[in-house]
Amino acid sequence: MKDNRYEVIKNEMIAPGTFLLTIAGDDSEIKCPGQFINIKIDGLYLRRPMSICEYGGGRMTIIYKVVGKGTDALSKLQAGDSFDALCPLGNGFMIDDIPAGAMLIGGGAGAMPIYKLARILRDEGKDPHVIIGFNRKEEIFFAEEFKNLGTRLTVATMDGSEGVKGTVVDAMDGTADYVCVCGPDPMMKAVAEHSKDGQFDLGARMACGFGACMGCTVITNSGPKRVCKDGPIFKQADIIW
Amino acid sequence: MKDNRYEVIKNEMIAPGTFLLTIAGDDSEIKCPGQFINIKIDGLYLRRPMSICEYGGGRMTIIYKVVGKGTDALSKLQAGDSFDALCPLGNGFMIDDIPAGAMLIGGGAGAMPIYKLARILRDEGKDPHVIIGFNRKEEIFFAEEFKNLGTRLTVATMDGSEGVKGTVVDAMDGTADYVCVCGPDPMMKAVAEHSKDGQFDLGARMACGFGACMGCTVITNSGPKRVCKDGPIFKQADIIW
Amino acid sequence: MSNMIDTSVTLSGIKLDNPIIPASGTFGFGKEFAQLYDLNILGSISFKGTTVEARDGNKTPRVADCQAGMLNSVGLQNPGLEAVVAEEIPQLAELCSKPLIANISGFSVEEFVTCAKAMDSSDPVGIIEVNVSCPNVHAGGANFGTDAGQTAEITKAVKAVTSKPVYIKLTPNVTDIASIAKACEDAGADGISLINTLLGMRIDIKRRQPVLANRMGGYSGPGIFPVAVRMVSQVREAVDIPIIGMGGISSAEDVIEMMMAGATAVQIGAANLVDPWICKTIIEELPLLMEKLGIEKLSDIVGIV
Amino acid sequence: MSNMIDTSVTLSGIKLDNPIIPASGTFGFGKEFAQLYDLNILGSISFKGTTVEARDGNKTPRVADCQAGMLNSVGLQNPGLEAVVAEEIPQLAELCSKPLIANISGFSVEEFVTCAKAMDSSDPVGIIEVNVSCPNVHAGGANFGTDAGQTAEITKAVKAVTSKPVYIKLTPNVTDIASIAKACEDAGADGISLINTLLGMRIDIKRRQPVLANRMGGYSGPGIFPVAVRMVSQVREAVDIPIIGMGGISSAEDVIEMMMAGATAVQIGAANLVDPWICKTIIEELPLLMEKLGIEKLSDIVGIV
Ligand SMILES: Cc1cc2nc3c(=O)[nH]c(=O)nc-3n(C[C@H](O)[C@H](O)[C@H](O)COP(=O)(O)OP(=O)(O)OC[C@H]3O[C@@H](n4cnc5c(N)ncnc54)[C@H](O)[C@@H]3O)c2cc1C
Ligand SMILES: Cc1cc2nc3c(=O)[nH]c(=O)nc-3n(C[C@H](O)[C@H](O)[C@H](O)COP(=O)(O)OP(=O)(O)OC[C@H]3O[C@@H](n4cnc5c(N)ncnc54)[C@H](O)[C@@H]3O)c2cc1C
Ligand SMILES: Cc1cc2nc3c(=O)[nH]c(=O)nc-3n(C[C@H](O)[C@H](O)[C@H](O)COP(=O)(O)O)c2cc1C
Ligand SMILES: Cc1cc2nc3c(=O)[nH]c(=O)nc-3n(C[C@H](O)[C@H](O)[C@H](O)COP(=O)(O)O)c2cc1C
Ligand code: FES
Ligand code: FES
Repeated sequence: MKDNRYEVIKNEMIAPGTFLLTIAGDDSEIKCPGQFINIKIDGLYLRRPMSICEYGGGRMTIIYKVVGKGTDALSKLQAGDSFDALCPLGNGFMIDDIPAGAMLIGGGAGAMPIYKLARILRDEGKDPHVIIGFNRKEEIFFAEEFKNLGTRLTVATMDGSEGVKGTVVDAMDGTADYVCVCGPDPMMKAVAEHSKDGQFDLGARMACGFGACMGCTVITNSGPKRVCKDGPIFKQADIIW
Repeated sequence: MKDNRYEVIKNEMIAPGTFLLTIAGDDSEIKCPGQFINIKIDGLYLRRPMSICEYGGGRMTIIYKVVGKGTDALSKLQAGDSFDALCPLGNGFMIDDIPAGAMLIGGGAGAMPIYKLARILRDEGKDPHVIIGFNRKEEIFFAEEFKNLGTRLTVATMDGSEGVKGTVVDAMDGTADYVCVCGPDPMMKAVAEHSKDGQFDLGARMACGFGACMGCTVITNSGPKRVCKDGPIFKQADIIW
Repeated sequence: MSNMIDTSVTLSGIKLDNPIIPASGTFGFGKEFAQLYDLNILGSISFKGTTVEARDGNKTPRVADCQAGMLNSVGLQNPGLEAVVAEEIPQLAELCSKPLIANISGFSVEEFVTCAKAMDSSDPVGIIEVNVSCPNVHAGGANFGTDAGQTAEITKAVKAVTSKPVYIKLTPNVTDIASIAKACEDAGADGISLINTLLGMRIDIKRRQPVLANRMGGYSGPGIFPVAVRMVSQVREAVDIPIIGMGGISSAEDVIEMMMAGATAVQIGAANLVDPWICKTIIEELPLLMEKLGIEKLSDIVGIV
Repeated sequence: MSNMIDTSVTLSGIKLDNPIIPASGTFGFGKEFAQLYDLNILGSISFKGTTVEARDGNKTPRVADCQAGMLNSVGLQNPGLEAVVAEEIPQLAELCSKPLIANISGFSVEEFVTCAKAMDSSDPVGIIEVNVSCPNVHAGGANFGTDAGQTAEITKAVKAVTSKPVYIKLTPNVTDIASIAKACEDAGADGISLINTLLGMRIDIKRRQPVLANRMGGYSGPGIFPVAVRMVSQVREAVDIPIIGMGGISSAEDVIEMMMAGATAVQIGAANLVDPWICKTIIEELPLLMEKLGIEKLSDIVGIV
């Protein structure tokens, strides 16, 4: 973990209320998708955690939804502006544990770490099956990029305006052997009911983001864990839903 | 009083720790020297009051000394930056009351409203005598401008490195009939002991600056007064030293 | 903006167009603000705390900045009851025709009673707000408001001399705000105003002396908001009479939050001093925010959390 | 920087190189910070509040932002006395060889005593810091620390089982902090730590529920600094034992101010969470600031205002 300064390269709305932020700065310590950064925003006391979607070559992308003061302030950043962030935080996906043919499942804005993960697994020849779910067609983003990955891709929309009608679970079509999942809590829980094993990106309200405050504790089968430091990626067997 | 936005044109150090700030923005309501503005500085709660030195044509100058967080933040402003300020506040010098030949006395950074006042009185043909006092030669600023006014000018320095050695009172050379004074409290008190009548620019710690909070009260011979709203210029006869 | 948005609230039978009330001590007697906007847009006005005798207040400096707010030790400077009733209230009534809130203070129970009597017969006064955050000179100078018994005693004494609604304004510098509020209710109070300022102190490290001549002073502004919300919520659970909530409110969002915590109306204090148009801005933004949050009738959200 | 600058301070005979101590609950058991800087630069460390039994803490969300600070309702999550003494303290002692401050909590006097005994026999522990801001389960759940008698009782009980200096950590949510501090001194306390968090609350106005699952929580950060300075100053006047001051400290200037108010040493809490290098930065800046302010020996300024 370092406290780095990041310069905004691009900050564009990619779906209603959802932004893609491209920043330049130190990404040298990032190890794998699922890690996150904790952003200092002027005028707010606590930092705001955001998953790292893409990284490499001194550039990172973040995809965020505007839900309150902090994300609203983020949405006003312009190219050339800069901010401090602690980077990287948390443990990402345990890539070596992921078997070939695993399902990578993402829901809504939270889907993004899946993209980078899919690329890595593809490059390792592990041929993952990607499932992404959205409410409706207009909310889908990064669809082109996902398609261009060349891996098996299923899109689900709640209203059926694109791909399978329904949730990602409907798109799973039965019980999966191994899943890697990012998305809202209820979605992850539903996926877990249809998978034998896997890794899940748990959400939590955080203060420090680096393990000092016990603000983000989740009770697991191996006792209380800090989502920020011991996660945010947890093994299915450890999670108590 | 309006809440205006001002753009920084220039912000330069003119003596050690003393800055001259030139800003562009609404100066239409300013009536006379001695009035002030109350500046909103990012990250600080209360505004910071500053006397208006020069004004006219949509430009104003402020001269300030760095003494704490607010003035330190001001000193970092660069051309093109902008800030909000309430403008104008307070009653300036009562110009009609000032007789010909009055002494205009300024001490240190506080001297500046005197400059504009001298120009106005000169233009009205009231031939004022300007006395400005500093600790030492290096601290004198605006000396050229004062000289160019073409009015009678006496400079005093404590160490005698320029002009009369001593305080402005030493430069007064006896008792004055009428004075207009800006400067530190002890200096003003000393001047008052050597003048029959006059107007004084009283200092005070302020919160609102426009008469709402009773934060800046001074007890005068006509009862408690708000320095910000009833002053900051008070008549000598009213002041209890 | 939909026509159906209703920002009105009712305090002890007095209907306010909206819940926004400038807080005592931060709005003088309205004169300065009347030059900036029409005071009749306000729900009401709580004017400067009035005492029987005229007071010059404490030594200066008596205001100071602190990052998330300010300190003050103004010390109840006011022209005294007679002048307030004879001059200030009539002048304020010219500027604002709403029922006003008379904020009164005293250094003995008798002084509170004297003030309340005078306010009772002043027509423009709709509500009497009793500021109990004063030292009781007859009891060694301890603060009335930190003692439930003394607060109840003042409440009873004031209620006995007026038929107007009496709101007791509580100090937050206590262990158990709920029990003090309950004591007021039991003693007949019509409502509770809270919070007054938190006792605070700052030091000028260069001069090595307190920033306030009075050493300590009242801390107000955004930094006290979480404490104010908590106390309003605690008092809401303890009493059935209406609450006027305040402490650090600076936006329409803050107003909604304070009302959800349990306030029927709110007061805006220190924020007036840094942004003299803040009450007007909030009044304009409230209906828009209500629409966004799906609130049709503002009074519906009082204490829903 | 002049060689003559002396930042050392002494707490009950224990000399610290400087007065900077991370506050309990914001520094865990040091592991995370040891990866960022050498913990031996610190004056000492007050580690996570320890209870007899292991605790999972409160429901989440249990942290929240509020403009000038944060709320927490972590609820004393810790692995329990046995694990702390057997594992955490030895590990921390590897990372930091200074005498440590053991922050202990309990829900009955007996629990405090059990913790104190164990800490008494743990070599790395230099000072026992007794956090009395806990509900007393034997007395209807009211907070120990809001009652001078109960606080004194805990003080006496703990003093009876340890020869190490005992510092009582007070809650600020009281009417009269000075009298509670005095009760501790009279009961034999070696020092006072203050302040713990102010009780606060925030509401999520979109979801219409409190931001914390626990409804209310402890408010810390810059917004509580003026209250902390005031209480340290009040306690300084009331007692002769040393004070560890805390509450919102975020800079070397804040440290000086807290010490001028009466603190012999200080703790840094929430600031560690937003800037994990803050203690190191302050320790580096202190001597420079001392030079600027003409302070040669830091301990000279304790309580000078
Ligand atoms: C490890 C981690 C990674 C994250 N990655 C992303 C990401 O890639 N993209 C993204 O859009 N968001 C992400 N989030 C969530 C993001 O941090 C929050 O949305 C953000 O902090 C909200 O800040 P705000 O000031 O805008 O909202 P606030 O004003 O603080 O709150 C607005 C609303 O959002 C809710 N909220 C606040 N924080 C959280 C949270 N942590 N989780 C759930 N709800 C919350 C509040 O209850 C409230 O209703 C991540 C969170 C974590 C812990
Ligand atoms: C009507 C008026 C006009 C003013 N005009 C000017 C001007 O033209 N140029 C100028 O340099 N200053 C002027 N001042 C003073 C100026 O407002 C203060 O220096 C400034 O507010 C300090 O802010 P700060 O945050 O830098 O200092 P702080 O961090 O607030 O304080 C730093 C130090 O300055 C002292 N201080 C703070 N405010 C004042 C004050 N109002 N008066 C005296 N001492 C204070 C404090 O006690 C402390 O020791 C004026 C003040 C008033 C009331
Ligand atoms: C300068 C100033 C003067 C005040 N004077 C009074 C007063 O006379 N009577 C009173 O009951 N409260 C007084 N207060 C307290 C406020 O009315 C209010 O309760 C408190 O400031 C909290 O609200 P705020 O954070 O919005 O300012 C005063 C506050 C300030 C800042
Ligand atoms: C997340 C968090 C956890 C805390 N846990 C404890 C604790 O276990 N024991 C304790 O005595 N104080 C605890 N505190 C209080 C701090 O030690 C400190 O007294 C308080 O936060 C004020 O200081 P600050 O404003 O610098 O944070 C905690 C504070 C925070 C923010
Ligand atoms: S957020 Fe502080 S421990 Fe996880
Ligand atoms: S500063 Fe508020 S009345 Fe003068």
